[in-house]
Amino acid sequence: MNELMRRLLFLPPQASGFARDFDYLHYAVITVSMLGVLAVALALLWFSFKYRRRTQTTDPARPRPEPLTHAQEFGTAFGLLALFVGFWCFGVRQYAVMQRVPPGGLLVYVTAKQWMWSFDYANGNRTNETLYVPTGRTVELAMTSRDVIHSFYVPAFRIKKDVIPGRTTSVWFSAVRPGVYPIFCAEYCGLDHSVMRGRVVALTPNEFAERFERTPRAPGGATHPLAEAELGGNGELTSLAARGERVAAARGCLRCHTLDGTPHLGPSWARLYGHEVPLESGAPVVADAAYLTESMMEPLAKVHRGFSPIMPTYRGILQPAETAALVELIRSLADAPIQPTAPLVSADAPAVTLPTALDGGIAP
Amino acid sequence: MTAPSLTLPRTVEEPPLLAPAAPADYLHGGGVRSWLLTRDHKRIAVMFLGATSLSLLLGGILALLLRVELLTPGPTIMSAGAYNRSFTMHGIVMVFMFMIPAIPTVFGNFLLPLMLGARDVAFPRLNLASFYVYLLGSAITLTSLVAGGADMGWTFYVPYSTTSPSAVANVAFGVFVLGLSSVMTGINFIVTVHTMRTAGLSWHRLPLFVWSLYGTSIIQVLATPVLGMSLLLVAADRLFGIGIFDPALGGDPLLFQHLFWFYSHPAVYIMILPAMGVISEVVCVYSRNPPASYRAIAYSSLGIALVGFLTWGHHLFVAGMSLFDGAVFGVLSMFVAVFSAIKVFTWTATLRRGSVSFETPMLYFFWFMFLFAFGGMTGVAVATSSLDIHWHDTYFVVAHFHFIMVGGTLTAYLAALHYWFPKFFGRRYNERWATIASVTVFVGFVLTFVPQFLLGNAGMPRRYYAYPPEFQWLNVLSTGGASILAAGMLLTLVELGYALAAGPRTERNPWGSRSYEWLSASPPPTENFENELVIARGPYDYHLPE
Amino acid sequence: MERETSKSRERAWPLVLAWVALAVLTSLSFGARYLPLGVFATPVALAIAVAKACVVLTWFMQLRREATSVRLLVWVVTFTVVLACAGVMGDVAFR
Amino acid sequence: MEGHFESVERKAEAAHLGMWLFLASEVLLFGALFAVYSGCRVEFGADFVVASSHNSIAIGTTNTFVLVTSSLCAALAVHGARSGHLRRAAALLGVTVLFGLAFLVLKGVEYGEHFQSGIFPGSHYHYAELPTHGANAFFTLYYLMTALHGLHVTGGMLALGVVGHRAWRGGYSAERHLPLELSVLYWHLVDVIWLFLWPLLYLMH
Repeated sequence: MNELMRRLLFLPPQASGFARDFDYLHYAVITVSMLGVLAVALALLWFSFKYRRRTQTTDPARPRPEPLTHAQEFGTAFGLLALFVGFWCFGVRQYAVMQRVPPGGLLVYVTAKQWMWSFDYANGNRTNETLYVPTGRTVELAMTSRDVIHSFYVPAFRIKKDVIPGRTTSVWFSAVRPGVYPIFCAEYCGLDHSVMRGRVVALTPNEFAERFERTPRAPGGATHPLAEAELGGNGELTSLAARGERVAAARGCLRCHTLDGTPHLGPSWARLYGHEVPLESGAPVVADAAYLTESMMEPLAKVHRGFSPIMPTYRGILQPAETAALVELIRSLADAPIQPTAPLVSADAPAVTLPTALDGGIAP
Repeated sequence: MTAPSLTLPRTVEEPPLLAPAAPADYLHGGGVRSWLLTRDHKRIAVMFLGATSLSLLLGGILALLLRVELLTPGPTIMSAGAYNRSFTMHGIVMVFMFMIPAIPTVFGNFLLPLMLGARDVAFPRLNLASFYVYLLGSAITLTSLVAGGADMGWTFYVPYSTTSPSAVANVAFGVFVLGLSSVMTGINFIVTVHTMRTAGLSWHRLPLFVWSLYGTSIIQVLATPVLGMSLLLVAADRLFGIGIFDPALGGDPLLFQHLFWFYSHPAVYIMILPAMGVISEVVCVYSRNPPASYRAIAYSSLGIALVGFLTWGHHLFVAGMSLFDGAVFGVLSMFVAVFSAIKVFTWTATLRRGSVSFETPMLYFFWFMFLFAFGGMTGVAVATSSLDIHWHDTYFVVAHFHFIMVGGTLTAYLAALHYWFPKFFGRRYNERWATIASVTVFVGFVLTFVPQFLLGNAGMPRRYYAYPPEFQWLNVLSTGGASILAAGMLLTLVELGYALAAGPRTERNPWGSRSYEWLSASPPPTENFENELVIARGPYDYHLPE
Repeated sequence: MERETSKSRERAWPLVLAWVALAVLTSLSFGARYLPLGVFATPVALAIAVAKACVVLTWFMQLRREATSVRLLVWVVTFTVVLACAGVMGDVAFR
Repeated sequence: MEGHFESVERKAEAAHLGMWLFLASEVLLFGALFAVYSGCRVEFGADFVVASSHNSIAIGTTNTFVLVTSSLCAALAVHGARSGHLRRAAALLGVTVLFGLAFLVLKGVEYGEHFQSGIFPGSHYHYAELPTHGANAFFTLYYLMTALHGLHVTGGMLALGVVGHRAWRGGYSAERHLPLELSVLYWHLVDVIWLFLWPLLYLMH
């Protein structure tokens, strides 16, 4: 039945964990909709046959048909509303499943630019256009764009999410079986929008570990030369977290943040990722890729409680690849040992003044 | 609002029938100058008919070019750049120069005063100004063609639209000016409905077309300025770099999407509400029946106008909007669907115990019902948040809004054109040819867009110049359908053109309608009615002898 | 002609009183600027602005005289603007 | 004179409703900017507060008093016109226009001060004391909103000038002065919008 409906509706294969559930809702909604249309069409046909005009001359005055009663009107309205809201209930539950990324998956950083996808892995690999993932494991994509809005779309996984410059958006999936699945850019992004395509290659966990995780170089795509140049590296491939350390040093992050849990002007990066951060204003947030990116771009938006709002913005200064490297560095420190006696904020933290423009100020 | 008085005698004081040699109707008399400077709502309507038809022609030719390009997976007849510019222009022309203005400015202008028993709209000079502002806006928009075209899509999404190396600013200014024309018409109509109703014409005796125009006008007045401002911001960003939406300057590109859809979702109802009004009139006339529920149709027009403002966020489900907003906008979108569904049921029930005949406008009513119900139900489907993830920005959405906007608005527009043709020009069209054209349009339409639903399911994103080869055969089907649709439209043009030039003269009220616009001569004299009209019955009282 | 005659009998002092009210509210708002209101500063300032707008609408623009439809319009416009702002804020705040 | 309207009252009613609808669409035009402002305010919170304190609260408050008083003059002008004192109405409108001019001059002074310290909108912004994107966004919005409002002030002054001139020349009577009433309605709207711009752009802390 599932297979029949899927083929009838021309849907791609169900290659992700939630694709089948999504499709069941799809079948239900479409079937109910088409039955509704059919009912309207049949009623129209029946009425126009039964009440067709029989004489061409003006027909004599007929009794005025009774208008619909309030009960009929409101009954129809509420019945329909119940049906539609029923769709919504199922839809929004699935929507929430897709929006909330389960923790502990494989994190891959996606950078979109006109008109190419590139993927950065924690071990320092970078591929263009082809995303390698293991089957049966949650894969989280932390995505950002270098230029305009793109949209990451894998029809076989039933996932789609806009990729926005200056922000990190997340999407997740787990591939159910090995295979090659096309990636499309779904948000119009200029001249070569329609050829901004890629593919997801799902490998069995063993094959993935063997072919991909051990070798530092990607099996298919070449390492992007620009990535190294941007990071000021010497060309040798290192893990993304190591690149993050270099970025942190070069961009002056380490002047305020530490990597070992020692408190300083800013929160330490040790044991930060995935933990709850108490905020100066309002409820705590979990430090994920989106929050960390936001904190680099808009540091004053959600200030860690106990720290002065002194961090300048890095928007327009940090490249997307550098942001990814920093996030990966912080993520690699998620379980780092922390000095148990260290107070959250040292009482004698030196008074600081608002720093003036960073090197070169904000982008002109 | 006063309730209809039931105690009044149910008779109508009608003007005497005009003799064939009666004083000239509105079409005759005066030279070109008297047309160009006219304040007569009927002449303005006819000028709008000409202008919006040209827009439809331009948009249609572009659509056909796009479909031809998509015959093969790779380049067919144009480059990727030309394709992007063509679909942008197709969208801009169709949405802002045809769909939004067409029915209100042509049929609304012509019929609103007639349906109210008035001599003209409340502000005739403003009405003429609205026409010239429309021309000016269209001209500015079309200058982008001379400047090499604009390629940002009709949605103007930043930051692409602020960085695109094409004539985006021309289009932004043009659409801003077109919006001004829209606001002017909206204000005029609302004031007209409030102040120009003739004696005895209470709110509950208004023809349903008036209610739908009233709802449309509310949206035009309240939503259009928001779009105008957001487009000015895009233009300003391109010219001076204000950076409000530019991420590199700390701006937020999603803010633009909010503003854009705050107008553009209600704008969907600007397009469809007048169409619903036309359909309400047509179904009653050709089934010789009052609407199954006047209330339901009238108040759901207002409901759509107001709730339509609460649903814009469903265009942002995959745009990185918060889960909270996603849930809220999802459920609100379901509410607005209920109003439309109620209308569908009421129209269907209107045929019951009627006397149904099958002239061309009624055929269009059937096409409308089928296409609108289909398009509307797929609308409910795409409003279901999790399903929208797969469908968003694919051909499924393209097919969905074409079903609503073309299947709904265009068929209603054609129904109106045929139904009120005798009223406009005093001539009859040829029923046989019109029927052939109508069936051709329907078949072509279904064949064009049903394959597009399937393409969307299969995952083909919209605005794709090149596509994977496995999508080809559905695209070929769609292009085939588009050529049949084009043939049907061409046939309509020829058939109505012939009727305009040489159709047989008609009597005052060829369809036996009870609506008030038929109480004046066809075509009406400049003053609309010989004597002041006093209304003593409803517009759908088919149970009374005429 | 009722409209015209009732107008000519009207007195000017309510207008002056309205101006006094506006001046007082403006001073109040100015003073509130220097109070430690914390997160309530903006809501208080906006509430005073709404009060002032009501004064202008009621006495200067004479909304009372206008038809019911105009009063309804004022509500619809207020609602629409608040809605636009709230929808945008809701998204930015919760994402 | 009444055109196709059945009576003077009907014509006045139609004109008033039309004017109010026009004002409604004007409010929504500003409403778009208010929506952008609220979005940015949530996004940049603290930056906005810091940036707003760089606006001259003295000039802002003075301008509020100027506009409120001008509104009183305009309302008194309508009152005068209704009771047949057309000359007095014209003079009051003249005073209103002068207040409007004062408003614009003060605004110009403020713009000048901002320009001197490098506060320009958008990408031209280079104010060293507040290098944040939030401050940049705040001042861009400040310019957009006040410039649009300034355009409306100018338009209102022109309209009041024209009807004031006509009232002085005896073009109106106690019964017929619709353009005067409508122009004054427009002027009041310009005032109302400023009542909201003032706290949003000057009073945060």
